Order: sequence, then C-alpha cells, then structure tokens
Amino acid sequence: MILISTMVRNEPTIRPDDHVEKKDVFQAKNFNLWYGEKQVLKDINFNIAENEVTAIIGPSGCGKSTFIKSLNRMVELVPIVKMNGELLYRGKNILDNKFGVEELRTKVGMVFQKPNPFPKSIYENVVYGPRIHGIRDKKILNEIVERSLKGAALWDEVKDRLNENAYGLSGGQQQRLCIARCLAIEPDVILMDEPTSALDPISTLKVEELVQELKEKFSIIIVTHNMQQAARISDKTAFFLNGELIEFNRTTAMFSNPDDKRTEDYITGRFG
Amino acid sequence: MILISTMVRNEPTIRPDDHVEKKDVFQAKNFNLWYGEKQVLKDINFNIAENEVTAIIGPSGCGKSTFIKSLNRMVELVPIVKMNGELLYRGKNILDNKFGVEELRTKVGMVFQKPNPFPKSIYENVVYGPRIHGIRDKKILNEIVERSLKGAALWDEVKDRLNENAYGLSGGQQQRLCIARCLAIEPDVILMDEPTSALDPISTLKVEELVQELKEKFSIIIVTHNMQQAARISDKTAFFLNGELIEFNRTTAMFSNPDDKRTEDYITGRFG
Amino acid sequence: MEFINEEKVAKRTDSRLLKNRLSKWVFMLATSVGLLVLGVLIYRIVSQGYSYLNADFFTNFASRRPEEAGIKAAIFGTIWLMVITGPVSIVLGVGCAIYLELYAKKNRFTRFIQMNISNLAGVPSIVFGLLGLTVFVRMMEMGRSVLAGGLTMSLLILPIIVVAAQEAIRSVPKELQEASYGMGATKWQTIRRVILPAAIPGILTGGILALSRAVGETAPLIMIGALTFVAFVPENIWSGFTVMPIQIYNWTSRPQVAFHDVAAAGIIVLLLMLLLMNSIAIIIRNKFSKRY
Amino acid sequence: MELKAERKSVAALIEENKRKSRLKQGLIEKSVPIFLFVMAVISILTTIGIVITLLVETITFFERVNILEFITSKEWFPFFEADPQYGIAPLITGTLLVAVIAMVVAVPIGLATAIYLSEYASDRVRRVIKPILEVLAGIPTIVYGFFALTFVTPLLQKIVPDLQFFNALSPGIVVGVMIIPMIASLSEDAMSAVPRSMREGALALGSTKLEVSLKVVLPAALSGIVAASVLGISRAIGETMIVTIAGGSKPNLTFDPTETIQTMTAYIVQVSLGDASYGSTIYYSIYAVGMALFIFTLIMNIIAQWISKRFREEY
Amino acid sequence: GCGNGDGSTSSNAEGNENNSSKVEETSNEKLTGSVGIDGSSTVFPIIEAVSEEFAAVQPDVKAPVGVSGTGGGFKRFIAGETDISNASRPIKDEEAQLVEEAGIDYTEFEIAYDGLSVVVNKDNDFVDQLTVDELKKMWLESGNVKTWADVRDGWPEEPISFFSPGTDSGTYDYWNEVILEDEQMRKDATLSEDDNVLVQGVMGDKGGIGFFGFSYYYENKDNLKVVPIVNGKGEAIVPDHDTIMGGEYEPLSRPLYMYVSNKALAEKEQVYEYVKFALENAGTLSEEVGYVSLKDEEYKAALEKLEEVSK
Ligand SMILES: Nc1ncnc2c1ncn2[C@@H]1O[C@H](COP(=O)(O)OP(=O)(O)OP(=O)(O)O)[C@@H](O)[C@H]1O
Ligand SMILES: Nc1ncnc2c1ncn2[C@@H]1O[C@H](COP(=O)(O)OP(=O)(O)OP(=O)(O)O)[C@@H](O)[C@H]1O
Ligand SMILES: [Mg+2]
Ligand SMILES: [Mg+2]
Ligand SMILES: O=P([O-])([O-])[O-]
Repeated sequence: MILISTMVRNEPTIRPDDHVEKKDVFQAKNFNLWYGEKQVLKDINFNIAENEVTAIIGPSGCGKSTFIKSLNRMVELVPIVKMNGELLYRGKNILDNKFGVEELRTKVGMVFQKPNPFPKSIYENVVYGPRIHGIRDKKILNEIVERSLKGAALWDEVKDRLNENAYGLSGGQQQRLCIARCLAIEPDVILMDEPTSALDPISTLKVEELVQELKEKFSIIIVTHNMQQAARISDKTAFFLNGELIEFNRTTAMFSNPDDKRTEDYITGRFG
Repeated sequence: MILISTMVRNEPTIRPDDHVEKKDVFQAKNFNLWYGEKQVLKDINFNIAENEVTAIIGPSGCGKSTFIKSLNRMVELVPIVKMNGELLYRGKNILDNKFGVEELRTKVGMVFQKPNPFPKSIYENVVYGPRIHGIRDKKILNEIVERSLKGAALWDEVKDRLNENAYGLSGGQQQRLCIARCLAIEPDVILMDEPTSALDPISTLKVEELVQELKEKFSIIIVTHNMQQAARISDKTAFFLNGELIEFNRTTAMFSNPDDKRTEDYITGRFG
Repeated sequence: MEFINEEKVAKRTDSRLLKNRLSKWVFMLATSVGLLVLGVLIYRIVSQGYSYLNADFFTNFASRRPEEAGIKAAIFGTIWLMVITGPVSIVLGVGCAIYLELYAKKNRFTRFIQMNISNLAGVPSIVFGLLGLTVFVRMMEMGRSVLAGGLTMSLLILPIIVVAAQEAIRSVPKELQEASYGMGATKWQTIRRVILPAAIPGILTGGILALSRAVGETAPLIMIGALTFVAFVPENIWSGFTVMPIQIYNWTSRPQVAFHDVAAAGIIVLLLMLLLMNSIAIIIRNKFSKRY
Repeated sequence: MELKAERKSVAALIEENKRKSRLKQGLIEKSVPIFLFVMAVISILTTIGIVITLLVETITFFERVNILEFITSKEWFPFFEADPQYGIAPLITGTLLVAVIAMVVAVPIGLATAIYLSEYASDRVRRVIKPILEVLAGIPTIVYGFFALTFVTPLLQKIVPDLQFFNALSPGIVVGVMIIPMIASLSEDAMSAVPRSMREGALALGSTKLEVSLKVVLPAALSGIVAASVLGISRAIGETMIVTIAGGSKPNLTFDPTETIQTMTAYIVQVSLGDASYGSTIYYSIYAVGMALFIFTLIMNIIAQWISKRFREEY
Repeated sequence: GCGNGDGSTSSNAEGNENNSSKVEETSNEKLTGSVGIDGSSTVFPIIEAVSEEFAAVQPDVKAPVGVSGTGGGFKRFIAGETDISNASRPIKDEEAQLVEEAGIDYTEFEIAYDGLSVVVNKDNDFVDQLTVDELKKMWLESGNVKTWADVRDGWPEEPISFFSPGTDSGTYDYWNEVILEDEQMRKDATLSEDDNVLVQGVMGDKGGIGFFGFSYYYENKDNLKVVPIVNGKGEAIVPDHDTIMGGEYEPLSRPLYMYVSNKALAEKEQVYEYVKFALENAGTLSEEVGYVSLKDEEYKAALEKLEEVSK
C-alpha cells in the first residue's frame, strides 16, 4: 500500500522560514473576472509572498491560467475580458488603467506552457528584452546573456552555439531558454503556466530543480495540473475550482490534511 | 493519510469469474511496429480475453494509441508504418494481407479520444455503419438506431430529436453517440482511445458506467491516461513504457502490488 | 539588478509608447489607401453609369445608339461561359484534389503535380489565351465558340480550384475519416459519404471565387477572339458569344463619350454580379465554417 | 436472449451484404483512383500544352528571326515590312518598369495593411475590411484599365507635367493597387501563422505592440512575405488589360516611367486585336513573346515556392 | 476592285448544286443561321448599325461583327471563317491572290465614303493647316522631325507624339500609300488597332497628332482639333460631310468596302438578305454614324451587281 505522503518532499512540516515575515508581492482583493457574460474568477482573495513558490492547482477550466495571466494583465489580450476588485502588485493596483502594462510586464515575467522561443538565435532570444529596453552595448548584452543562461541552468549546454536557431534545442532546453529570456530583464516575479506539461520527465526534473533555485532571487507563481509536482516544488498551494479559490495553504499541510472535502477529492483523483 | 487502494473499486480481490475460462479475442505475438525508422512498439506479447475490460496505461508517447490502432489496423493510415510479428484476432492473423481491413473493422469497432460524430443528424450518424454495409431497409435501420442508442444509454436524451445535427449535443452525449454508432454494426470488440479525456467529470462518469454495462456483450480495450479510471473500470491493466509492455495483470493486483518498479513509479506519479 | 536601470527604462518607455500609438495610425492610413481607391473607383463608375442602368439595359442587345445599348448578349454569354467553365473546372479540380490529398503517395511525381499546379496558378491569363487559341480554336477546330472560351477559362481557373479543394479536403478533421474507416468503410465510401460532404462548402466557396475570376477575365477571350458586336444569345456550345468584360472593353473603345457611360453601367452590372457571387461564397463559408 | 438473437441477425445481414457487393466494391475501389489520377494529370497536360504550343510556334519564329537578335537587339518594330526589328528588350523593360512601380506601391501598403489587420485590427474590423479589400483583387482588370486611363493619368498629369498620356506610371500604380490585397492577404496569412504564443512571449517581456509586430512577427513571417511579394511581381508581369489600355503601345527601351511603353502582354493583345493570321512572322512573334512571358513568370513562381519552402519557419 | 473573275461562276454553280435543297427549304420570311462578318474598324460602325437593324427584321439570324482591321479581316476571309469582310481600302493584289488560291470568289461593294481626319490636341493653337508634304515629312522615319519647329518655322519647339492606326488596318495602308508613298513610317509612333486609343492619346497629349476615320473625329469633335489639309488645288480643306462628298477633301477621302463571298451569297439565304439589306440601308446608316453616303445610283448599281452574282 502506497501512502500519498511519499509524494511530498521529505521535509519537516514546520520549516525554518516559517516565522520569517515575508512581504507580499501580489494581493488579490475581491477580484472577479468575466469573459463576456461568463464569470471565470469569483471573488478571489489571497496574498502571494515574495521569494516563495506558490503553486496553483485545479481541474481543467477552473481558471488557473486566467488567474495568473491577470497578474501581468496578459489576460487583456482577450478583448471580451472584464475585471473588477483589486489586484495589488507591491501595493499598487495594477487594474488601475494608469498603470502601464509594459512596465508591469517588465517586472512580472512569464513562462508559458509550451516553450515559445522566437525563431531567432539563442543569443537573440535572450537579448530581446534588454534590447527593447534600450540596451545596445554589446559587452553588457554579452554579460546579460551569460548570466541569464547560467541562471536558467542552460549555459553549459549552449555556450558554444549561441548563434544557432533556438528551434534546434530540445523542448526542455527551449523551456529553459524561455526562462533565461525572462531572467534577462531581471523581473521581480516569474509566472509559470504549466511550464513542464509539454516536457519529458528528465527535462521536467531539470526545470523543477531550476524553480527551486530561482526562488532565492525571485517570487514564483506556478500553475500545474500535476499534483505531485505541486507537492514536490511549492511552498504554498492554492486550489481553484470553478473559478473559486477553495483552499490556500502551505503545501505540506494541504496535501497531508486538506481542509476542504473538494480539495481532498481532487488530490485523490476522484475527479479532474 | 489517504490510501491509494481507496481508488480501486471495493470488490473482493478474488472475483467470481476468475476461474471461468474465457476465450481470447486478441493475441499479440512478438509484435513490433515502426514509424519509419523509429520503433514505437517493441516485442509485445499478450492476450486479451473476451467480455472483459482491458485497460492500457502509460505515459504520453509510450505507444498506447499506436497499439490499439494496430488492433483494427487503423494504424495503417500512417503511410510510413511497418509491422511484424503476429496479431491474432480470434485466431486469425490480421497482419496477413489477405485479411480485409473493412471486415476486421466491422468486427472491431473503435471510439476515439475526441468525440467525432459526423456533421449529420443523430439518426444519420447511427445508421452510417449499417448503410455502408448495405442495409437499406428503413424498418431495420430504425430498429438499429433505437437499440444502439439505448445500448449507449443515450436514447432517452435524444429520442425526440433524432434529426437534429449531432453537433448540437454536449461533449459527453457526442461521445456516447460515437459509441452508439459503433454498436450499430454490432462489433465483437470495442477499442476506446482515451474516450473520456475530453469530457467533463459527469459525462466521464456516464461513459464509465456504460463501459461496465457493455462488457457483458462486448470485449472492451480502453486506453486511458487516468490511472484512477483504469482502477475503477478495468478487469485487467497493461502498462506500457517506451513501446514496451512492462506489466500486464489483473487491475486490482497491479494497483495494490505492482511487480515492476517502473509500474510503481508511474502509478504513484513519479513521472508522466 | 544592475543592467536594467529602472529610471532609464521608465524614460524610454514613454517614447516607446508614443511610437506605438503613432504606428497604429500609420498602419491604418496604409490600409485606408486601398479602401480609398476602391471608394473612388466605385464612386466614379456609379456616378458615370447609373443613368443608363434601367430595365432596357438588361433586355437590349448592343446597339450603335448609347441609349439603346444593352448588355443582354453579354450577360447570357457570361452565363453560358460559366455553365461550361463551372462544371468542367470543378469536376476536374475536385478530382485532382481528391487524388492529391487522399490517394497519391508522397513521392516525386506527386510533388511534381503539386508544384505544377502552383506554377499554373501563376501563369498569366493571356498565355492561357494563346493555349486556347492554338489548341481549342485552331487545332480542335472549335472556332470562336462558347465551348472554346469555356474550356480555356476552365484551364485558367483549374489550379485555383484544385488548391481551394485541397484545402477544403485537408480541413476535414482527420477524426471524421478515422471514424468512418473505424466502421469498416472503404476508402471511396469514406470519401463520398464523409469527406466530400464535409468539404463541399469549402469547395463551393473556392469554386465560386474562381468562377468570379473567370467572369472578369478579358485577355484570354480577346486572344481566342470573342466577337465584338453580338446581338443574340448563344444557343448551343458552338455559338459565337460575347461576355461582359469584352462588351465593356468594346464600349470603352467607342468614339462616342456616351458609350463610356454605357461602359460604366456595364461595369456596375459586372461588379454587382461579382458581388453577388462573392456574397454567396461568403455566406456559404460563414454558414458552414463553425461546424466541427 | 432476444437481443442476442437479433444481434446476430444484423451482423449476419452485414456479412451477407458484404459477400454480395464485394466484387462491385472491389471494382470501384480499384477504378476510382485511376479515374482521379487521370484528372490530376490534366493539370500536367495543360502545362505541357502551354509549353508545346509556345515552343512549336516559337521555334518557327526563330527560324525567321535570329534568336540572338531577339535577345540582344534594342528595337522592337515588327510592323514595318521593310525592316522589321525583333529585339525583345524594350518589351521587357516596359514590363519590368510597370512591375517595379507596382511593387513600389503594393509592397509597403500591402505589408502595412497586413500588419494592421493581423496585429492591430479587432476581429470585427478585420472581418469587414478583409473582404472589402479582396474586392480590389476581384475587380476585372478591364475596369482598372479604364480607371487608370480616365482618372489616374489625368490626375498624374497635373502633378507631373511632363507625363505622356500613355505612360508606365499610371498603369504601374493601378496594377500596384490591384495587387495590394494579394500581398496583404498572403502576408497576413504568414503573420497569422506565427503562433500566438510567440506574441505572448514578447508581450510578457514588456514589448509594445509595435515591437511585437516589427521585431517578432515580421521576422518570423518574412519568408511568407517575400514569397507573397515575388508572387506579386509575377502577377504584375502577367497583367494585361491595364497596361494595354493605359500603358500605350510603343515599345520603348527606357526606364523613365513618364514615357509611353509597351509590355509583353500588351504586345500580344495588340497583335491579336489585329488578328494576326497564320504564317506571318508577327503571328509567330506573339508566341515568342508569350514564351518569354511564361518563362519570366515561371521563374518568379518557382522562386516564390522555393522561398516559402526553404525558409518555412518551424515554430 | 476586282475579284469577279472567270472562276466565279463555276465554283458558284458547284456550291449551288451541293446545297440547293437546303436553300429551298429556308423560307423567305423567317431566316435562321448566321452571317460571319469581320474586318475594318473604320467600317465597323456602319456594319454594326446594319446588323442591329437587320436583327429587327430577321431576329433569328445571327450576324455578329468582328473588328480585326481590314487586313486582319481579309486573313479570316481567306481562311474561310467569314462570309463578309469589311475594308477601308481596296483589297491588295497579294490578298486577292490568296483568296483565289483558297478557292473563294468574292464581290466588292462600296458602301460609303470616309474622310481620313488628321487631328491634334485641342490646346494646340498654332497648327492651322498642313500640306501633304509636311505630313509626309512628319511621319517618315527619314523626316527627322522631333518638335513642331522642325515642321514649320515659327512653330514652337515642343515635342510631337504620333498616333497611328495599326498595320493591320486599312487606314494605315491608305495613309502609307497616299502620304508616305510606301516609305518607312516613323518608329516612335504609337500604333493601335483600337481607334479610341488614338483619340485618347491625342486628347491627352499636348503635342499629339493622329489620324483616323472621320466618324471617330466626328464623335469627338469637341475634344479634338481637326487639321485642314491642303488639297491638290492648294486649298486648305476641313473634312466634313460636304467636302468629302464633293471630293474637295483630297487626297484623304476614300471609299469604304464590303467584300462578300459569292458562295455564301448563293448558298446562304441569310447572307444574301443581309447584304441586300446592307446596300439598301447603308446610305442612311452611314450618315447616321458619321460617314458620308454614296449616291443613290451607286447603291442601285450595287444591288444589281448583287442580284447578278447571287444567281
Ligand atoms: N479567451 C477566452 N474566451 C472565453 N472564455 C475563455 C477564454 N479562455 C478561457 N476561457 C474559459 O475560462 C475558463 C477558465 O479557463 P482557464 O484557461 O483559465 O482554465 P485552466 O484552469 O487554465 O484550464 P487548463 O488546465 O485546461 O489550462 C474556462 O471555462 C474556459 O473555457
Ligand atoms: N503518425 C506518426 N508518425 C510518426 N511518429 C508517430 C506518429 N504517431 C505517433 N508517433 C510517435 O509514436 C510514439 C507513440 O505514439 P502514440 O500516439 O502511440 O503514444 P500514446 O501512448 O498514445 O501517447 P498519448 O498518451 O499522448 O496519446 C510517439 O513517440 C509518437 O511521437
Ligand atoms: Mg491553463
Ligand atoms: Mg494516444
Ligand atoms: O480598321 P481599319 O478600317 O483601319 O482597317
């Protein structure tokens, strides 16, 4: 008989950093979101702390992607979207129209489900962000490339072929390149929407390790459909269902002893 | 702490039909399959018994779909496919080129991952099979429609709108319509390739129940990526990995006590 | 945190946003050039030709007097041409498309046919006119008949139809074919009962659009010598004929200025006809586009 | 029990029918592909027909006119019995002049239109504008010719006083307008084929729409855009009625767009309006010119295909 | 004009025999069938009018009219594709020979007069008249004329653009014969079978000069300026109805012709009726479309000739 607790990292339940007061990077206050007439997020309230990995889980269509795309306002690419309530990034309401999305997105990077490098060289992919922000100095750019690729644990694999097309990389490498591209503009928060769902097990592992490293410097919010993954890598987990935030808790706590019956049903695979 | 055994149906481990000798509908003997140069199925050997539900599980890309598509030779729609070994249906080797695929497929029906009704009326969908096999008699056709839809547990929901377009149905209804369409030519075996992966939980439940009923009359082989589903509905389970059949056993046995380490890793979510 | 200087970035952002806003107007302006020209063109033609547009214009044959000139022969000629071109090109085109999409092995020869079709689509229409003149009019001795014209036009639009039909067939979901094969249907049964019915809207749309190209073509028919003054409706495929563009060309090259207005009226009719055909195509496309 | 009995009957029915129709079905399955193959081959026959037609008459032409003269001579005066000149250069420069002017008009406008439609316009706007623009491509060229002659040329004459009444500029511009939708539409297709995820990736890095369009989408769609432009040139080279009506019919070895010119297509029309008879050198000359035209456009089409295949982006 | 040679009767009779039954069957009242007509663009307006009127009398006869130019028309006539060929000049000897070789006998009918009109742009205020010699100098390759100043001293040094009917046209041939005296026409002239292109060209070009049939000038007289041409008597004459009919407008006045296949006349009732109708109405119709009619006696004589050859 297999215990589900084996899925969870073997760490003491009370972790050393539990008592350190961390600042919140994001706060959602009564946040609602509609696509046209259909309400997709309902009265979401929660705070996301810095330098942590926050996992968002829930069955397909529950609004996970929609939620994290709201955090950098990518959700506005859907023209019919309507939002209300508050969504604070470092205390400033990003739904406020005066807040420039370009600025927000420079601060809040995003990694997507499918690796989406640009059809350019590896080098060009990484310097894309710095370039649009006006950095032209070749030396600085080179440094950025090296540091970002190292940060994404990709440097050793690609350092000899920086000028080759990014599509020559494997899926997992492409995904790490996307992470590097994101690191290049030194964001504050990194959003990740099922970043490993298109990857093979080994690449998945690498990305998971990377996430663990990155949280030292960045705050990470990650959507995943793989509960084991959430259990493995996150500090806190939020469970969404039908657009509602059902439960939000330390990951260890949630997986060993969910408060809500629906959470339990979900993590034991009764639905979804 | 949640036990994984709660996922499995509460049935005595030794079931009443265990000692009844069932005939095999399919036997694979040293079956190999290539797409072009790439070997996708490697030396598969196993027997599938009649009037049972056989589940096939395994991570994405391991060859599940390829395998069940071999059973009705649908895999040949990919022009670069090559096969060797033996694949016996009721004792006859279907890889033998003299065996007519049309005949085989009349006997071995298939239900696909995405519901794929024809863009015609519900009625026309069901009678498609009988029609192409030359049954024109209106009365017989009507009878077939009623019986097949009843068999697929759909009759009550659609009997008043048989002439409406099948695309007006919900996803779950469409999938059951596809099952009905398959029943209409009274096959011997029904292959199902992740039949519920595109459906919502309630529709999934209905289809699962249906599968349980159908096995009285048909032999069912079902591919699923949802281990809980395999545990819930199948009599036997086959676990594929990288084109190899790792383990094949009674479902109850496999989920409670896998023989192979890899099987255990997979069903506990260590990868995939 | 040392490379990305927040202040600099913020400053630059303003100018980037300004450029962004301006660019939208530039692109919009460019888009409106096309629309503007279209507007001017249509305005000129309508204001020039509408006064000649009455019932008589449709029932009269060509005449030396502008007031009495009508477009009947040309309309019927065009319809006759379509009656030949439509079925011939659609049957050939769809047959070719089915072969290429569903039967042909992906070998050199198939690729050659495919490339050949793309090239044919780019051959100037006047070269098709030379072909029609040489092969249909002279070699096969069809003379300057509707048949010769219709066949020439069929070949002209054949590649367009093949490509459209191929696309339509390709866009029929693979799952539908699989469903059919899975029931034990043969290939032809699957094509006839599943693929073709599902592809028909796309094929028709492409076909109508291609036909509307044929309706507007002038040069190939000048080559095969469609006649100038025609005061009759073709009776059979061997009849001489004129079509709307030729009639319009004839009117524009009249010395009397009044005939230029008649030509404008003819253009209005031609445009209306094309508009009608395009609308039908769009309706078909929209009606059936969201089916799977 | 009853079900079981009936079930057998349908399966049996099928079995029975199968046996009966096996022969007929086998025949259909065998003959249909042959039949369809024949249809597919018609496209090749058409090409062969074109090539043979052009070739046979062209060879006759070159029996009378030195092929070297055809290629190298700078004068095209076929109509003077005393001393006909058959140097195709003026026709080619006329053709190229029109094509180049057309591209100067069509590529920037078409590309900007494509960017607007694919990156900026809302779905609704796109659905309205696109078909309207397509109307431009559907307007019979004879209408454009008329438009060029009676509207564009007089207008241009006010701006460019030296402009001859028949000139390369006016039909060039109008041909350009005519192929705007083609370039816009093909480029837009290429840009729409750039996956959404690529745009999202760029936007998520804080890019503005303009940056996304110019730095990500445009480069990614470049091969499609170049192919569209090459096809546009091919279209402009083959365009007939507009240049016939507004370009004039004076073969002229010039690159001055204000002068009267004659294109290859216009020459063919000119001769066939006069109904050249069998046998005269002029009659054969239209095939030789047609051959040149065919080769030109063929090369363009092959280049376009090569570009779009060779540089097709695998996103 | 020639062509009513000896051979005509025999082949004529032959045709008659072969198809006599058919001819008799066709009722005189309601004819069917078609009449193949092609040829001169100058003559086209007249024949178009004839066809149009004929359609009112014989609605079931198809008489489409092509415009291939005189030469082009003869080529089709020789190929046996047409029954009637319109011409703005008499048939040439070479053409006549080819017709004969093709075994076709034909009859020539004059149907109207035309005055070949020389026109310049409306804004051209200095050209008051031109002599034949000046025309020749202007239009010859060897004349070396670039600007109006090269034509006559005192005229401005502005470039001239030349517009001429195409080489398949009878008008070109006539000009070639009368003005150029068979020397090489200048190469930079715009040649077009489409007379309207010439009209537009001269209209649109300040230095333009061109020539074409009177009717094309007549229809555009508000937009063009016609140049009086100095005739043999030294008078500068403007082409108009009277000067053309009276013969003062020379050497650019010329008759227009119809050439009809004798075999068609004899075998096809509708062709005979068509030609008869044409000769009966050509006078009025040609006046209507801007040409000058022949004298009544001439039409009468033509009708008699028709009766004779179609017996
Ligand atoms: N562009 C859109 N327009 C309208 N509705 C949308 C749109 N995108 C998503 N939705 C709807 O919003 C709901 C939430 O979608 P979302 O993509 O956020 O779900 P998710 O939890 O990310 O699911 P998955 O795990 O499948 O990615 C779904 O019901 C979906 O159908
Ligand atoms: N048409 C094809 N041509 C070439 N390779 C193919 C083709 N279809 C599948 N494959 C490859 O064969 C392998 C097995 O594919 P298959 O679809 O059978 O996997 P699967 O177990 O059904 O996966 P999934 O759970 O994603 O459906 C994969 O590596 C796949 O990439
Ligand atoms: Mg999602
Ligand atoms: Mg699969
Ligand atoms: O067309 P023409 O009258 O000049 O021969």
